[in-house]
Order: sequence, then C-alpha cells, then structure tokens
Amino acid sequence: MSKLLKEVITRVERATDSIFRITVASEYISANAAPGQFVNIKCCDGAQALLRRPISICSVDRSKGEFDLYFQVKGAGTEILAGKKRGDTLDILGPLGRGFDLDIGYRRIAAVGGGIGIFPLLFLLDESKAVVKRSYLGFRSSGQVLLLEEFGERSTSLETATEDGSFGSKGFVTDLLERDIISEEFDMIYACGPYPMLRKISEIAGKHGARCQISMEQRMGCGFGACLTCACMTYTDDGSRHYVRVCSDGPVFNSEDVVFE
Amino acid sequence: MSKLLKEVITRVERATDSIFRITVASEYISANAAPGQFVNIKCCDGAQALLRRPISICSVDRSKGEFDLYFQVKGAGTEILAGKKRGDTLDILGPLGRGFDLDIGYRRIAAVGGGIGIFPLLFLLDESKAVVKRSYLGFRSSGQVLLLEEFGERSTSLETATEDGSFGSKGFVTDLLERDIISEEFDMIYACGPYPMLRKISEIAGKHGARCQISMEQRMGCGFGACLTCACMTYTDDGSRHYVRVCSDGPVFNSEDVVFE
Amino acid sequence: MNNTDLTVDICGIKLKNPVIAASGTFGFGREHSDYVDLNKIGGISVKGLTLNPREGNKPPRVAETPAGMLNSVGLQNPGVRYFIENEIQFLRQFSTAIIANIAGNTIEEYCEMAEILSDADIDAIELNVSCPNVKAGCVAFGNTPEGIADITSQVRKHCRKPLIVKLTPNVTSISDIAAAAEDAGADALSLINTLLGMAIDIEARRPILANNTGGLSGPAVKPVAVRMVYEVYRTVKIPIIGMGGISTGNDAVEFLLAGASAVMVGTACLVYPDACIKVCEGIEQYMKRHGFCRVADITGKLMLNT
Amino acid sequence: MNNTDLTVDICGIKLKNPVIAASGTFGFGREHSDYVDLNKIGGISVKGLTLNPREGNKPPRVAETPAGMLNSVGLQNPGVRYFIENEIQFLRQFSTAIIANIAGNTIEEYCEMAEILSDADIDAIELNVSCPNVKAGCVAFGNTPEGIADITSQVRKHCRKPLIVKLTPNVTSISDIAAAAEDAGADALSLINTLLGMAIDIEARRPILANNTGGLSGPAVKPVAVRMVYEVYRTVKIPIIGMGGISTGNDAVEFLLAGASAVMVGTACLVYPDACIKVCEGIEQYMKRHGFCRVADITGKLMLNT
Ligand SMILES: Cc1cc2nc3c(=O)[nH]c(=O)nc-3n(C[C@H](O)[C@H](O)[C@H](O)COP(=O)(O)OP(=O)(O)OC[C@H]3O[C@@H](n4cnc5c(N)ncnc54)[C@H](O)[C@@H]3O)c2cc1C
Ligand SMILES: Cc1cc2nc3c(=O)[nH]c(=O)nc-3n(C[C@H](O)[C@H](O)[C@H](O)COP(=O)(O)OP(=O)(O)OC[C@H]3O[C@@H](n4cnc5c(N)ncnc54)[C@H](O)[C@@H]3O)c2cc1C
Ligand SMILES: Cc1cc2nc3c(=O)[nH]c(=O)nc-3n(C[C@H](O)[C@H](O)[C@H](O)COP(=O)(O)O)c2cc1C
Ligand SMILES: Cc1cc2nc3c(=O)[nH]c(=O)nc-3n(C[C@H](O)[C@H](O)[C@H](O)COP(=O)(O)O)c2cc1C
Ligand code: FES
Ligand code: FES
Repeated sequence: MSKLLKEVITRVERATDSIFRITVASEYISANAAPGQFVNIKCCDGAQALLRRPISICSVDRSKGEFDLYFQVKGAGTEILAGKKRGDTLDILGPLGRGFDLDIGYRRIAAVGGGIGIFPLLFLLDESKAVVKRSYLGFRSSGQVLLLEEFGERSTSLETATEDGSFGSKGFVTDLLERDIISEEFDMIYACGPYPMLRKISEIAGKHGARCQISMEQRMGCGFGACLTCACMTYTDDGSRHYVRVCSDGPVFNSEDVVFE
Repeated sequence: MSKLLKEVITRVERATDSIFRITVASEYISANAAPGQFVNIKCCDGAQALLRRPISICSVDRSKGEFDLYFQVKGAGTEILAGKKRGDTLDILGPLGRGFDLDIGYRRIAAVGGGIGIFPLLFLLDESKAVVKRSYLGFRSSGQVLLLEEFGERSTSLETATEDGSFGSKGFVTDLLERDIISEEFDMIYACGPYPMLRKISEIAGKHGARCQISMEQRMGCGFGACLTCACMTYTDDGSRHYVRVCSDGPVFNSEDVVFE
Repeated sequence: MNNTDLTVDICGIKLKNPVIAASGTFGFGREHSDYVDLNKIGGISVKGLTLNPREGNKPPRVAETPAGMLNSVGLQNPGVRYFIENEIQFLRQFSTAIIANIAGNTIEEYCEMAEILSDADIDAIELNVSCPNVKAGCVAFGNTPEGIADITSQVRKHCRKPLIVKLTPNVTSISDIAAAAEDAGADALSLINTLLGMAIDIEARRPILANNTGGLSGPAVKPVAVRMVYEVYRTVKIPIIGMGGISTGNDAVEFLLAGASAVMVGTACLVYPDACIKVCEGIEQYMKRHGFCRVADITGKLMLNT
Repeated sequence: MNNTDLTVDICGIKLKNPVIAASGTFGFGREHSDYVDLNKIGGISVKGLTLNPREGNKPPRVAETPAGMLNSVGLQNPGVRYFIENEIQFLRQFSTAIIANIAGNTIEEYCEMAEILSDADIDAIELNVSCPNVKAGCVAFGNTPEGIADITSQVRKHCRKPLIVKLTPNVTSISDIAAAAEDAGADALSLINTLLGMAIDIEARRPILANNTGGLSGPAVKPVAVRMVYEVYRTVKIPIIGMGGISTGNDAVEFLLAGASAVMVGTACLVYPDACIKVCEGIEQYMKRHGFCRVADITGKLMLNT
C-alpha cells in the first residue's frame, strides 16, 4: 500500500547537465517498493507546480532505509526539485503503481532503457534473480550518458547506443535488441523509455514472439488511480479495447496488451 | 529615480516572533533613498505571490552601501521573504514614493509610530537635523516591542505605550502625543502606523493647528504609479476631493490633505 | 462557543460535516480510502455516471496551468448500473453521504438514470449539465436558462431523491441560470463546474490535451467561483454547494460567507488525498476562533462594502 | 531564417513588434518610461478614457489571488480631452503605436469620444465594452451579440481610425460575440478583458475590494484566454490581439499559435516594468528556434489533435 509521506533528503547531486540525483531516507518506501514503481512528488507547497510529479524509484538501499531518484529538469516542478538541499523534507506519495513482474522462472532477461527511462531498470536488475542480464541503454548523445558503472555492476553485459554515435554504437538501442533477440532467447524483455522506442520494442517482441514488459508514461492528475486522466488504451481478453490507468493499472504493462496509436 | 534591481542579501535576522530584519547590499538604494520611501519586492519568481510587496526602507548605511528592511510575516509573500538566506538575491524596485519632508527649519519634531509603522521613522530620525526629536512608539503588547535601542539613540526622548499596558504606559501612542502636543510646540509631527491611529493623529494635529505628515498604506498593484489601484482620497487646493496615488503621490501626505472616511 | 456543530442539512441530505469530495476527483472512493478515513468526509460525489459505460477521451487528459489544471477525461465511467451493483456497497460501509453525479447526451438519458438511481441506496443526485445536448446543436444543457429549465423540470419528474443541479460557469449570467434551475424544481445547486480552457505545447504547436480543450479547475478559478456563489446566493432560496479551487479551510470559509451551505473539494483531492479532512479541520478552527456554533451561521454572512 | 522580422500590420496599424502594453496597466506610459525604452514596445493601449474625468472606485482596488489579481480601479482617468492635450505629445516622442482605449456609460458617450479621438494624433481606438450600459439595465455592452453589434456599428460611424473592439470573457459564447462585432464593422478584436471575480477577507467577513467584485487578470486566466482566442480565430476574419496572463515570450506564442496577430501584456507590466521587452525577446527567440521569419507566419499555426 502506498502512503502520504514527508521524508528527509539525505543527498542532492548533479549527475549530468540536466539530470539530478536525490537520495531520500524512507524506511517505508525502501521496505515496500518494487522495481517499476514510482513516487509522486509535491515539489513545493501551495499552488505553484500544483500537481505532483511522478518519478520512478531508481534504486533502493534497504539496509540504510534510503532510495534514489534520478530526474531530468524539464519544467517548473523538476526545477524546484533540483533546488532542494540535503535536510529538506520531500512530500511524497508512494510507492505507487504496478511494477515489473519478476517471476523467478525468468533466467535470461534483457533490460532496455532509453534516456530518462533507464532509471527504473537499475532497481529491476538489482531485484531480478536471472542468470543472464543483458542491459541495453540508449541516449541522445554522449552528454546524456550516465549510470554506466551502476548498470555494469548489475548486468551480465552492457551495451550503449547514442543517436549521434558520440558514445557506444551509433543508432537506436532498439537496433541492439533486434540484433540479439533471436540468439539470446530472453525469457523476458523489460523496457522503459520514450513512446516511439516502446512502440518499436513492442513490434520487435511481437514479431519474434518474445515476452516483453514495458513501462508507460502519461501525464497524471493524481498518480493513485482516482482521476482517470492517465489513460492508456489496452486490449482486453476478448480483444476489445479499453482505457486503463497508467498510474495504478500500470505503469508496467505486457507489451502485447498496449494499443499503440 | 527608482530602478529595477537585483541585490544581494547580507543578513537575515528574526527580530520578534513574527518580524524579520533583512539587510540588503545596494549602492543604488543607499545612495538615493530618502526617509519615508519604500522598495517593492518580488518575493519569488513566477506566479506565486504574484504582485510585489511594498516594504519601507527602515535605515540606510551609506558607508557600507546597505539598507535595512523590517517586516512582519502576514501572508504568502512575507513568508517567502522570511525564508530568504544571506547571499540570496532580492528582486526589488526602488526607492519608491515621496518620502517625508525634512525641511531644515523644523527644529522640534515628533516621530509617532504604531506597530509595523515605526520602521520608516528610524531612517527619518537619522536624517532629520532637528534639535529636539521626541519619539513615541505604540505596540499591541510587550511581545511586539522592538528597536528601542535604535530609536533611543536617535531621539531626544523616547516613550512607548502598549494597548494592554504590558510595556511602557498603557493605552495608545496617540494619548502620549496629545499630552505633549501643546507644550512641545513641534514644528512637525511625523507619523506612520495603522489607519485608525493616523486618523486620530490627524484629528489631534488639526485641533491644535499642528503641522503633521503621515505615511499612508494601501494595497498596491505596481508601486510605481502606473495602475491607479492604490488610491487615497485627498483635498485639492479648491477644497474638492480627488483620488491620488499612495505609491507615487505618497506614501507621505500632509495630514490635513487626507480625507479620512 | 463550547460546542462546534459541523453538521449541515442540505435539502434533506444530512451531512456530518460540510465538506464533500467533488465529482471526478475522488473516483468511487476506493483509491482515497487508502489514505483517509471516509467516515470523516461529509459526502462523496462520485465520478460522473452515464447510462452506458464510456471510454472517455484520448490521453493526454490533463495539463497543468498556473495555479490550476485542465482535464478532459471525457466522462470515462463504467455506467450507472455497474455503479449500483459494484460500488454502492463499498461506499455504504462508511457513514458518508453518497451523491450520484450524472451526465448524458440527451434529456431522456438523464431521466432514465434518475429513475434507476431513485431506487438505489444513494442520498442525492447531482445533475452535471455541462455536457453538450446532442439534440440541440451540442450546446451544453446548462448554457441557457431555457436549457437548464428544460432538463431540470424533466429530470425532476423521474427523480425521487434530492436533486442537486450543478451549474457550469461558462455563462454570461450565472444568476439567470440559477434562477431557472430553482424554478424548474432543483432542490439545491452546486457550482462551479470547470471553466473551458486550452493549453498549448508551443514546441509541438499542438494543444497539450488530445481533446484540444478541457476544463479548468484548481486555485486559479477560486475568485470566479466565489463571485458566482455570491451572485447565486442573492438570487435563489435553495441551498448552494460551493466549489472551485478550495484547498484549505480558509478557502472554504470564503464560499460559506459568500452563501454556500456546504463545499466540495476537487483538484485538491488529487494533490492531497486527505484534502477534505484538512479543509474540514480548517473550517472548524475558523468557527471556534469566531464563535460560530453551527455551519449554517456562517452561510451568507458576508457583509458588503458600501 | 537569417532575418527575423518582428513587424506586424493589424488592420493598418503598423507595429514594430507584436507586443503592446495592455490598457490600465501602463498608465499613459510615463511611469514605465523610467524603466524601459518605450521605443522598443510595439504599442501602448493607454489607461481607459471616458468622456469626462472619473474618480474611480473606493480603495482597496486590488487583491491578489492564486496566480492572479483582482482590480476594481473603476476607470479613474482625467478624461479624453485631458489625454489629448496633455499626454499624446509625451507618447509621440517615442516610436510606438498609441491606442486610445475608451469606455462610457452610453453609446452616445462612446461615439462622441470616437469623434474627438478621430482628429487626434493616435493610431487606433480600442472599445472597452465591458462597462455597464446605463440605458439598458446596466448589462455590459459586450455581454450580448445585439449589444456589441449596436455599439460597434454606431461607433463605427464616428470613428475614422482603425477600430479595435475589446471583448469581455464573461459570456456564454465568445464566438457569437466576436462575429457580431466583426459584422458590425470592427477592424480588429482584442481579448480577453478581465473575468469577474471576488476575494473575501474571512476575518473581516467582507470582500477585500471596496467595490466587492473586480476583474481577474494574470497567469491564472491564461488557459481561458487562449481558448477564447482559439475559438474567435475560427470564427472571424479580422485580426485578433490576444491577451490574458502573458508574462513570457512562450506565453505569447501560445496566443499567436491560437490565432492572435499581436498580443497585449497587462498584469505582468505591473510586476516587471520591462515585461513587454522580455515578452518580445522571447517571441524572437522562439521564431529563430523554429525558423519563422515573420510573426504572421505563427498566427493560427496551431495544429489540432484529432
Ligand atoms: C510513471 C512515471 C515515471 C517517471 N519517472 C521519471 C524519472 O524517473 N525521471 C525523470 O526524469 N522523469 C520521469 N518521469 C517524467 C516526469 O514525471 C516528468 O518529466 C515531470 O513530471 C515533468 O515535470 P516538470 O515540472 O519538469 O515539467 P512541467 O512541464 O512543468 O510539467 C507540467 C505537467 O506536465 C506533466 N508532465 C510533463 N512532462 C511529462 C512526462 N514526460 N510524463 C508525465 N508527465 C509529464 C507534469 O507531471 C506536470 O503535471 C516519469 C513519468 C511517469 C509518468
Ligand atoms: C508603502 C508601504 C510600506 C510598507 N512598509 C512595511 C514595512 O516596512 N514592514 C512591514 O512589515 N509591512 C509594511 N507594509 C505592509 C506590507 O506591504 C504588507 O504587510 C505585505 O504586503 C503583506 O504581504 P503578504 O504576502 O504577507 O500578505 P498577503 O495577504 O499574501 O498579501 C496579499 C496582497 O495584499 C497586499 N497587502 C496585504 N496586506 C497589506 C497591507 N497592510 N498594506 C499593503 N498591502 C497589503 C500585498 O501587498 C499583496 O498584494 C507596507 C505597506 C505599504 C503600502
Ligand atoms: C479530473 C477531473 C474530473 C472531473 N470530472 C467531473 C465529473 O465527472 N462530473 C462533474 O460534475 N464534475 C467533474 N469535475 C469538476 C469538479 O467536480 C469541480 O466542479 C471542479 O473541478 C472545480 O472544483 P476544484 O477547483 O476544487 O477542482 C472534474 C474535475 C476534475 C479536475
Ligand atoms: C489594474 C488594471 C486596470 C485595467 N484597466 C483597464 C482599462 O481601463 N480598460 C481596459 O480595456 N482594460 C483594462 N484592464 C484589463 C487589461 O487591459 C487586460 O485586458 C487584462 O488585465 C488581461 O490581461 P493580463 O492578464 O495580461 O493582465 C485593466 C487591468 C488591470 C490589471
Ligand atoms: S493519474 Fe489519476 S488515475 Fe492515474
Ligand atoms: S500601486 Fe499602481 S499606481 Fe500605485
């Protein structure tokens, strides 16, 4: 169950030009969070940045009772967040959403992340009991590359791609997945990233009959299932289409269930 | 002339439970400000606390190029102000308004302040060349009393009154003025404080034919004369009534010119 | 002054306190029940119901604006029958009033829903008249005095529960609309629904909402909402439920003073799941501070400046 | 792409850039001239003028609201003749368009002012129709299509300058109102004027404004304003000047995309005397970033979601 919490920030760090890392002390979140879940943050009191901002839980340190968030500064809310200091309290709702399914039977997995979509995959790799864990990370350009060491430690292999070729191979991370998908015989592909990337991965997985879970993004009003603003069109069992909630029915879905429009 | 300035805060101090002192480094303001003028502060960027907040210039240290503000925390804007730290920049417009008239001929003056109205009088006493400077300060209760030492240093005499008698004499500061107004033969009475106090002082001054300048307060849209929201009804020379602007035609007026309603 | 009585009676609907969760921001109460004790909330106006299930609009359905938000959920809901069969029982576990908020394309649909809901275990029906009347050029039912009189009087005939008519603020004269609803048989009025707005993603050169336009709510609209409650209070005799940007007890007191008998809290419930409780506590503190014994003593106690 | 041309031509009014100071927030330019070079501003719509001097409303005349403000200045101004004799000359020192914003109690007053101003050295007349028509039950001229058609067509006969009609947003259908103004001879439309609102001091139990109600402006109203510009653009052929909550170049671009040919900046000019310049710089940056050569190329370039 998720809770309304006021927790203390223990560290604020700049990871790249525009991406910040915030470490939060929270016994409750670190004890209860699962990979793929997120927290919903009220960046400041009052009417400015009125709505909460959803940010994925990137990693959890259960022994210390802390968890990490990585976020990119985009607009008003994340800018306020970036200005937080060690010792400030953070008003969060979490852990929220249905995370990744980490069935013990999945022995060979792929973790495919693009841009700010890489963050929840770190926690996933931590918790997965798979024997083979192949990570594929995509970035726009070398300036955006981050967390390679952390991903390296948690993966059997790690490959990166940048769109401009300034780091790793040139092209899309989906190219790497497509190259390996047959030979690697993944039990599960986990993916998080921008919409076009997820659509492409769904296509690839579908074509090769591979199983795949994707973490969707959508603008959210509440983050806990009450307002129905975060709609995602999915196929139901009888093949008809139906809007479900990204925040509480997701954010993780089986790729074959999502209707890409 | 007033300017749009970004100046650095050099000190933030809590003066009483609800009153804060902020010292701002500003060559421009300290060189150009006159007693009775104010600055208009954008407490934070963006739409929160949208309008600027007018705060009187309480004292100026010309040698250091600094000035002091004292303000009471009331609502959103002053609360943000109170949270400022040394080194933060302050977005101010100033110095604004027509201050007190400090004619060299005024040899005996009274400075009558009530509550947060005492602040501009400190700067006035600093600049006045009068020989006799009697200060009368009124507060709600002992908990609100402040700046006695500073006023003492700058005055020939200093008396205080509190409404509940918990400090100084019991009653209103206007009682003290009324007691002395005949015997002291002030060349000018300077007053700043809540509306009822100013009305009373105007009455007293009028009754005794004493000259009196009062600093008015009004809710302001701009603070520099453009929006006409800060209206104050005054008598014109021909005896008719006319709205003028507190921010730029005032805030200081001759008490006989103000129409109290 | 020793006893602060928070109960209110609105056209026969007895509320333990004057704070009601606004329709569309509280689902059917399930999600919020994880965070707050629903027994402490005066009432819940459930997600807008339609005769048949609705999928709603394409996403994105929400955009943040200065001190506000736009939504274009488009009435996604499982239909009135599903509500009766699957949701009322859950809500009835709690001692809170259940208000069924209904919407439709035609007056006939509203009437049929009123008929069905009159036999259900709910406390009142709230008519959302901000929807386009498909038989009348898709002008919203609540946009004209004639339109609102028509729908109110017809639904009235089928409604055996207290009938609250929820007014849209997108009109020239809210008092004319309110008077028409009162004359046509409304037991109470609630206002305001959302203001029509648009936000544009200037990089994509497209509206942020897939639906292009949406309804504005949140603190930004409060001054408009308070003004409308004030105008309506001077026009009608039936009780008013005020809303629009309420996040604190002090916000709620503005509406009560302006003439509301109770308030609804919408957007704030999305940001703070426990917003209704906080608003209620704030009202209670205000009452204690000012020596008001009953909520009804605040209603309409605004003194006008002259 | 190398040359960014900021000039716009609005029904013959030539502006060096599309950013105009909104009426009532810029006085007659004198105060702002201490902070900004008026030569850099596209135009100035001066404080609303009436036939005879007006004292305006009692203070307080301003109240802050979430991301907005209410004002009830009540058209304090020295009268149209004083303006002509004492203010135009000052403004004409600068190369900026002068728009005379006029208001009145009766259509006759508007016509007389249009007549007088047609012989003055100004660039356009802007009709503020949000004022109560004292001969028609004090309903605002701009509240009905008939009302706005009447005033526009009559003033049109006396007006030998480009005529901008400024629409009030407090109406059910802004496009009906806009169409009526266009048909009656308006050369351009400006919108939105302020939304009617109220803020209450709950301790005093009185409205903060001495006038009880006032006009809401500032960022809070932006989504409503953008939506109205978008609706009006789809209805009329004459140029639109958009406003309501613009504080940045990006805000202004929303209005341009929605269909405005130029914008006005009001409340932001009170907070930042140099707001018009900043807004203009922001528009220019956007144009460079997106490869727009002329402002007119942005106007109405919003792509709707389907
Ligand atoms: C489940 C989920 C997990 C996420 N995890 C991360 C993460 O770990 N790190 C990270 O950097 N970002 C993450 N995001 C995206 C992040 O929520 C947005 O970048 C952020 O909300 C933008 O807020 P802002 O104040 O910077 O922008 P603004 O433009 O000021 O935001 C305005 C509104 O739009 C919403 N919004 C804007 N962009 C997005 C977006 N891309 N997705 C959803 N809502 C948006 C905001 O939440 C807010 O309501 C996640 C989004 C979702 C839905
Ligand atoms: C010329 C002048 C000089 C002043 N000097 C001082 C001073 O030196 N120290 C001090 O503590 N206070 C001073 N004040 C009062 C001070 O401006 C207000 O207390 C302050 O603006 C309240 O802002 P807030 O954000 O705390 O309250 P909020 O309630 O959030 O303010 C909302 C709006 O109301 C206006 N407002 C609220 N109360 C007042 C008020 N009493 N007078 C004018 N506007 C008000 C605010 O400016 C703002 O626009 C002065 C006022 C004026 C007009
Ligand atoms: C996400 C969302 C969904 C809404 N859905 C409905 C609805 O189904 N029926 C209805 O009458 N009002 C609906 N509303 C309007 C609210 O009930 C309320 O009238 C409005 O939001 C103003 O109140 P607020 O500012 O407190 O949110 C909705 C509002 C929001 C924000
Ligand atoms: C203090 C103030 C005074 C105003 N006076 C006038 C006026 O005299 N005539 C007029 O047409 N509009 C007047 N307006 C409305 C503005 O011109 C503008 O339409 C409105 O404020 C919306 O724009 P904004 O959000 O940028 O302020 C006034 C607005 C304010 C804030
Ligand atoms: S964001 Fe409210 S239901 Fe998902
Ligand atoms: S506050 Fe704008 S004129 Fe005085």
